[in-house]
Amino acid sequence: MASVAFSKVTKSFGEFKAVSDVSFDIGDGEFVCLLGPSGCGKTTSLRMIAGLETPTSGQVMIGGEDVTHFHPKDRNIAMVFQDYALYPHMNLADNIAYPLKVRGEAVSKRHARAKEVADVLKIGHLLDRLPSQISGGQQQRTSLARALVYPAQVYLFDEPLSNLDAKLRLEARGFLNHLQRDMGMTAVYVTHDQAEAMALATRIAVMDQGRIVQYASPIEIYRRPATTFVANFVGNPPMNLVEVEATKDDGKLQLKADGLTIAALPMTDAIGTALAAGSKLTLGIRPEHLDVAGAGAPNTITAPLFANENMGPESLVTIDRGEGARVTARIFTDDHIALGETVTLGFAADHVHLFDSAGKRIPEING
Amino acid sequence: MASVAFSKVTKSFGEFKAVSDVSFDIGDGEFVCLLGPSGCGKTTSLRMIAGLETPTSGQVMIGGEDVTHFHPKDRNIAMVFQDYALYPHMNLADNIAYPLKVRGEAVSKRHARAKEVADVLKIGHLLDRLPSQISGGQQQRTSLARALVYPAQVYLFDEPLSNLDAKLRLEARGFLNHLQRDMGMTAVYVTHDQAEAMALATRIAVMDQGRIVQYASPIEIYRRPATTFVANFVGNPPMNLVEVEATKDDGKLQLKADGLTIAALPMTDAIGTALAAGSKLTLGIRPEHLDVAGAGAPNTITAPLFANENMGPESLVTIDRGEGARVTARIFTDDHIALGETVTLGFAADHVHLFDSAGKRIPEING
Amino acid sequence: MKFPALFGRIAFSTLAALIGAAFALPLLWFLFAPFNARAELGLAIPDPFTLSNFNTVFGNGFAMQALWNSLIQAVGGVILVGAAATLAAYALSRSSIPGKGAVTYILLLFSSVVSGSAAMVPIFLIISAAGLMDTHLAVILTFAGGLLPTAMFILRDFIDSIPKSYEESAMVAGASPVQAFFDVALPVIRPGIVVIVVWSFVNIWGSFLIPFILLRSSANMPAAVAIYSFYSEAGTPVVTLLAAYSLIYSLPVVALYLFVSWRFGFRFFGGIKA
Amino acid sequence: MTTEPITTEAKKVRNFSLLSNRAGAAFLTPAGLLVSVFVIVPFFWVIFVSFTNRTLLGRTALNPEFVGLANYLALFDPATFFQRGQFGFSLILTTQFVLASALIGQALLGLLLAWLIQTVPPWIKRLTETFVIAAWILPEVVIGFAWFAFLDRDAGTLNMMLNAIGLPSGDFLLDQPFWVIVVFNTWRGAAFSMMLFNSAFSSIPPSYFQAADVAGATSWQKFRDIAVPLIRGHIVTNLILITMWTFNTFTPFLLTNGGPSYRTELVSIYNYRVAFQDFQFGKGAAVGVIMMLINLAFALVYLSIGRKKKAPGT
Amino acid sequence: VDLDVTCRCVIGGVNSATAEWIENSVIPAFEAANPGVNVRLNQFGGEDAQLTQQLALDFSTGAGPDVSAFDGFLIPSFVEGGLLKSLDEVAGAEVNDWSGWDALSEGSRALMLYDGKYYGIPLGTDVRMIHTRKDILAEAGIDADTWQPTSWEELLDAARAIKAIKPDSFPLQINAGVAMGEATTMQGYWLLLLGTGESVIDENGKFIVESQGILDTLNLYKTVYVDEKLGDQRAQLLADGRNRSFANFRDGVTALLLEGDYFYRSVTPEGSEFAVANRDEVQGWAKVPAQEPGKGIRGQDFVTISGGTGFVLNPNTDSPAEAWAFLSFMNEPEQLSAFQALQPRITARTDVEIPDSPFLTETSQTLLPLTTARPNDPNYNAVSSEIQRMTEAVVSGELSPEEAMAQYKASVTAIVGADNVVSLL
Ligand SMILES: Nc1ncnc2c1ncn2[C@@H]1O[C@H](COP(=O)(O)OP(=O)(O)OP(=O)(O)O)[C@@H](O)[C@H]1O
Ligand SMILES: Nc1ncnc2c1ncn2[C@@H]1O[C@H](COP(=O)(O)OP(=O)(O)OP(=O)(O)O)[C@@H](O)[C@H]1O
Ligand SMILES: [Mg+2]
Ligand SMILES: [Mg+2]
Repeated sequence: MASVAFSKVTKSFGEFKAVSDVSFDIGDGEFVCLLGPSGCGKTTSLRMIAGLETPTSGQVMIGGEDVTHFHPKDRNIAMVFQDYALYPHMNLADNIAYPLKVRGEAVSKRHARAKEVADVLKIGHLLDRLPSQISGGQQQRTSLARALVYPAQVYLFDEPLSNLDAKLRLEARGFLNHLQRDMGMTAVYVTHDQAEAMALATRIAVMDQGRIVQYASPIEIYRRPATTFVANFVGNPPMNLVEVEATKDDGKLQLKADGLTIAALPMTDAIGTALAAGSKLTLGIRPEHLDVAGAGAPNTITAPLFANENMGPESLVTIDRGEGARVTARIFTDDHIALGETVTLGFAADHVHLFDSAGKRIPEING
Repeated sequence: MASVAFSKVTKSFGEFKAVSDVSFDIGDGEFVCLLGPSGCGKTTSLRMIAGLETPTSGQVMIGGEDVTHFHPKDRNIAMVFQDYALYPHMNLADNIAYPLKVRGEAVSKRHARAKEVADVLKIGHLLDRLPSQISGGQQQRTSLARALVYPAQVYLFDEPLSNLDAKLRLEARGFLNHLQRDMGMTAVYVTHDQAEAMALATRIAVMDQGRIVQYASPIEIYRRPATTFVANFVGNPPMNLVEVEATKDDGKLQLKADGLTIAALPMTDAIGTALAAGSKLTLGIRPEHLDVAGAGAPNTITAPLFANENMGPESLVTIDRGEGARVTARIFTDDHIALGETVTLGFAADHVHLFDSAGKRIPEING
Repeated sequence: MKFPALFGRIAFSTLAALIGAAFALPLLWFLFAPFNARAELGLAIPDPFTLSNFNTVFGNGFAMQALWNSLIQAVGGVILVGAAATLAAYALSRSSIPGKGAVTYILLLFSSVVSGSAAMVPIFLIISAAGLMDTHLAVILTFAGGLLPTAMFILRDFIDSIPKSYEESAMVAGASPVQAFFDVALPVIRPGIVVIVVWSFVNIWGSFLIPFILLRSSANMPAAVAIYSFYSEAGTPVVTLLAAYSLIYSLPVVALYLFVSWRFGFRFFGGIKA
Repeated sequence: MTTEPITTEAKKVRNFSLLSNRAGAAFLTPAGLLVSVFVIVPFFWVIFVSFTNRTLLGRTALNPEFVGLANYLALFDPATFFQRGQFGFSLILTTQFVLASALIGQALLGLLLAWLIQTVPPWIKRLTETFVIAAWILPEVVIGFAWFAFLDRDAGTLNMMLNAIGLPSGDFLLDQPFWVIVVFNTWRGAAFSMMLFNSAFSSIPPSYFQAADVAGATSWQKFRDIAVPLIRGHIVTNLILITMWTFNTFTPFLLTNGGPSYRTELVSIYNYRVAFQDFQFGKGAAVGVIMMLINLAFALVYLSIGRKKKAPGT
Repeated sequence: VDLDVTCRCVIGGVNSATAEWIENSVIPAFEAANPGVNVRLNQFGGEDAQLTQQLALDFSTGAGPDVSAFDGFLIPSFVEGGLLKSLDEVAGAEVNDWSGWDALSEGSRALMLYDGKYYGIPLGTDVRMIHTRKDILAEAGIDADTWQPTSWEELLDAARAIKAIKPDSFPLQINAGVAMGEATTMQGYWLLLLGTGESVIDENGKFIVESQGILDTLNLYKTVYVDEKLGDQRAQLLADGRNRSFANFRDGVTALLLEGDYFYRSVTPEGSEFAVANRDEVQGWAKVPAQEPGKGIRGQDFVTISGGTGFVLNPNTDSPAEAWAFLSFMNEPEQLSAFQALQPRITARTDVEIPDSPFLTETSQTLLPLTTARPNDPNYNAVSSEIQRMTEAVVSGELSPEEAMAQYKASVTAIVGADNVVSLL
């Protein structure tokens, strides 16, 4: 196992900068998720660690060594691909043992090792099948086995679960979580599924347009998203963001928006600085912190109902504030909620997030 | 809009029966999801409604008319394909307007209508792009627009969202939900994602190996799954199933399993019948009905911890009872739960499901 | 470690470039000879540079007419092969006609006999019986028949690799099978058809034997035959004219290839596999 | 299901397919007619004539006699079979020619080229491709002549180059005619294999190769372990086509006329000589039929190899 | 009435003269004289053998041009195949009344004669000789103007003398091999064979398949190409060998070349590809000697052989009268004179002058009396191919003359049957 670091790494494709001046450190034994929307540069970053792309500028370090220009085969890494990249013409044993084959191991030895790993991953009984003859979940574990069959310094995962159906994804996620705790491997894991990142990572790097916008632990990212972008990306459904007009009134902060009633908030220095830059702030409330409220409650948002989806143990109630601005509440109840045409959702003041006009988080008084 | 019905429909491919003797009714304006694991015959059923497969035996009715041997074009249906099947050589406008073209509409009229639908779906500004020049989510909406551009009797969807990423999927799902309430269309929707089915359907047909195992409303399926198969398929994470040894003791039902403590349950006739067939029952508890409990609580399951995933507003705690038998609790808390090596999960007796040795649900006393 | 990776890439590039150069070598002569007043088989920079050979060739009415004839026959043949092969390959791929799998293989084998000189006589007799001797149509039909098995073989594999959902969605939308074919399938198959078109054009354009057996009047002869007019009775080639005419004669196929690869991309899109 | 399926009585139940059998038949008609008239009829004519002594000129031109297997027996006459200018000789020659120029030459070179151009800079790829394809598409009369000039002993481009690097001139057409036509045919036909394999390679997901990169494989290992096994279907098709084409190719005739002294008389050239220089149609037809049987044998071998290797585990 | 005429000639091609003659002279004149008849010329661009194929196929299906150029030696095989009919059968008895027949020399009339019937009108004939490079002979100390070998040995001696001073040259060219086609038989093998007093066919019409003459001829080839390298072996073996032999002559590599008058007429004139510079000075000719004086056929000291071409009528022509009218018209003296103006050659008719060509006048006067015609045999064509193969086997050094002759014997026997061959050994 080894640490990984990016130092001012930029990768351009022609004019286009897929990754811009990114620096970060991944400690030995850490499990870091790269999280971000499609096209934000996650895969490109991962591939630079693997050596499948060469940075336009900057250095990539593994275990303290500058490997920027090393060939992938000389980096001693293991990688799991989104499409698994299992070789359809080899049976599972040969697939799993392939890295050992190219390392020149004898047939008997490498098959023994493949069996060992496969047993751990509960696919030991399938070794003579072809990839096309096993299920998606088993394929996923095979590709994992191929990565684990030899001792690598760093394990790289490029959306390894995104091709699995919901149930298998959950199962595989649990398995990876377990593995990480057991092996203490250094891993970099690319995903655009925030639930996966939350469940697996020791730290998450949220990326947007080739840059890292927040690099912190899952809880931190969930509780204190650094920007509206992060807030909107993490959480399922994501945080509701409401544009508000802020005024300082009587030493308190007054927020105004259509359908919104909210008690005045205490002023802080940070809010003052933010207000100086512009009076349009963004109010954020996570869906799970909203509930159906009576019309007269103190902190509420009211708008016509857009969708009301019951999904067993929970319901999603969405209201439409017009022009695509929707607010969703996630309510933990296993019964259908009867609602009228117009719905009022209530929240507690201490669950409120505030962002300045540039979308940056305004720190809480106690934050 | 029209109703749809299958009457004793069987479809064989050679020896293999992809769909076996299936009958069901879909009322006018209903939104029915076909839910089931891969290969269970969902797509085949849908294609028989569309006329893209001909049943080996049985009848398919649309709007009360026997259409079993009608050509697809004579059925007046609309269908969204899993791979979208957008024509790569036509721009979006032509793609969307194609059904109108084959209906002989004038160019100007059909383009006006395409624009109308595209605007509703927020792709109006892309109409002169080719499918290869737009994102996956936009492709999905284009294929939806093509289905919505003309008034069809029945709308068919074959896993239309499975190629989208989590965020887009959520968004598109909300959109479909809204559309359904607006248009009141008759729709048959194939998916293997239970969350999608739960969120969208008025009724769900759960399929397994070419047969329908339960056909009921989402809430009913969530609350009273007809078999262990359904119980295990619906819910995220799915219901925990624990094999128990049942004995009648003192007019009460005693259940025994490793690590399980449970108070004796009242006997019912149904339980008596089930016991007569075999003493191995299956106990089912949904993850959201489990919580971390003290070691001495009445109804508990105890086993070593397997995984502990915090995901922001909720945590999944999984314990491993050996041989792959895991039990997961879904706990709504936004903090990391500190746990020891061994964990005890508690539940309330009235959240317990019971299945007989053949996997069939044993009705509750009050059910 | 930095270097091996780079070296590998350089070695690959060099090797590829060398092979490319080796392929170009035999053709170099053609770039020089036509511009030489007096060409030898040797490679010589034209000195003095002259276009007189081209003047002579352009002044040769028979040779020019022959190019036009080649064009008529090649274009006619290509259209027929393209259309018939597309329809047939589509049927072989999409319909459930029994035994369709074996058909193309068998035809392919039959065509291996017929492409040899052994079958020239029956083909002559057939064309003669049909009263088509010495017509462009005779050449066009014969080529179409001979090229079709391979064209169908290539195109069927290509169509097999295209998702059926294109046509299915068209039919669900209300299109008849014929509409679905023309509106949707045909445009999607086009890259495959393009390959067939180039391939059959090249075949017809360069072929000597069939037009030779089936045509009589010099007014109908294609360039492949006409080029022999630059040989004497004893086979004495007028090298310079031959080279000039060869160059002119080659241009259409090269132009077609360049056009097609620029406009559509000339490659077997994942098609053709057993 | 326990109920009898007889309930679906004999009403005309047609299973839906994208193209109904009737439309399919209509689609097949134009090609079917052309192929019947210009391939199938001549095919049977050739078989029929191979049992007669039909000639173009002389007494048996208009009144050929049925001679049974005489033509075949004459071709396989053990006394002369292996003599130069006899059928057996050209058959062996052709087999060597197919092995060397189609299987080793075209297929291997095409494979190598296709592999190389996956990774080289686009302009090299474009240029190399263009030259290779030019060799394939130029009319055969033209390239026949080009090669003639290329190989000329006195002033040919090849000898000029050899001299330039201090090697003596070679009289290739006279001394090494067989290898000349092998190289020639390789040059002429490599483009097809290259394009086919190129498309085959690009149909392999790049992640397969990247996974191998990460696992530590060298370029050769990737080629051997991943690329080649994955395009086996394409290889079989390619071998069937190029074997057939090479077996039937007549183009080397333009270079050597089958000589000197039969050293390049391939079966197709032998066939031409028998049918069109000696005007013995019956015998020529017999040659044609045997050529087809050999093609058939090749095709079956390839197909069975292609199938067999796929078999394990299935 | 429409008439089609085919010749192996293309305007702008190498046989331009014939094509121009027919197109610009014969057709306009004929059409003027016969209103209502349209004549179209098909200019055939392929090889001789290919024209043969076409005509055979066409005649067998009742198609083909009404009037066609035709090589005399093919007449028997066409007639035997039922593909050709005599002129009077096609166009009626008045054919025999044509005034031109009397103007044809005996020898040239035979060119289109088979079984006593005329199948066409001969256009011209040719003779074969040794073409010499006087400048080279002079260099080797031979008086080129008077040099006339009287035996094979003298011919070889001259070649050896040249080889001695120019070791890289190939002084002597006697055609051999398959690539040369009919030129091997007519300009090479047969010309030599006649010098041994034999021919390809004996007086009973049987093919001679074993004889001392064959062996001697093959041995001469062996001497020239294998043992002493007096000739350019490559030129006999390579596909374009005949051109190489012409180029050798042009370049002075070859000084003695056995060819027909065609070589002088068409190959070496100024402006052609193989033009010999300063031709009037440096190019001469000599008679082909017999093996020994008096040993030649019919006891001759010198030998030569003639072939000839003419035009025939399609047996299935729709308008036989017009076709015949055209055929005879083109063979009237005015038209033949017009042809001579374009390209002088030896005509079949004695009443047509060869204008202004001392070479043709001289050679035809000297050699026509000595000449021999090819036999009228339907199998000649196939046997000729075997002759080419036999010579090739020898000049390539692959087979000894004896072995080559044995193979020849086997092949010819297979073609014509054991009854039609004879051995003189
Ligand atoms: N080889 C390439 N050439 C040009 N542009 C590229 C290349 N590879 C990636 N890009 C561009 O770089 C950007 C980042 O790509 P990258 O694959 O890293 O995104 P990602 O974050 O992995 O997205 P996804 O979630 O869709 O996989 C994208 O806009 C992509 O179009
Ligand atoms: N044309 C066919 N020929 C043979 N078998 C078929 C054919 N189409 C489907 N099947 C088989 O029928 C079964 C049901 O297929 P179907 O496509 O309906 O499954 P599905 O429920 O849609 O699965 P998925 O979720 O993977 O799409 C599968 O086992 C499949 O292999
Ligand atoms: Mg990616
Ligand atoms: Mg499906």
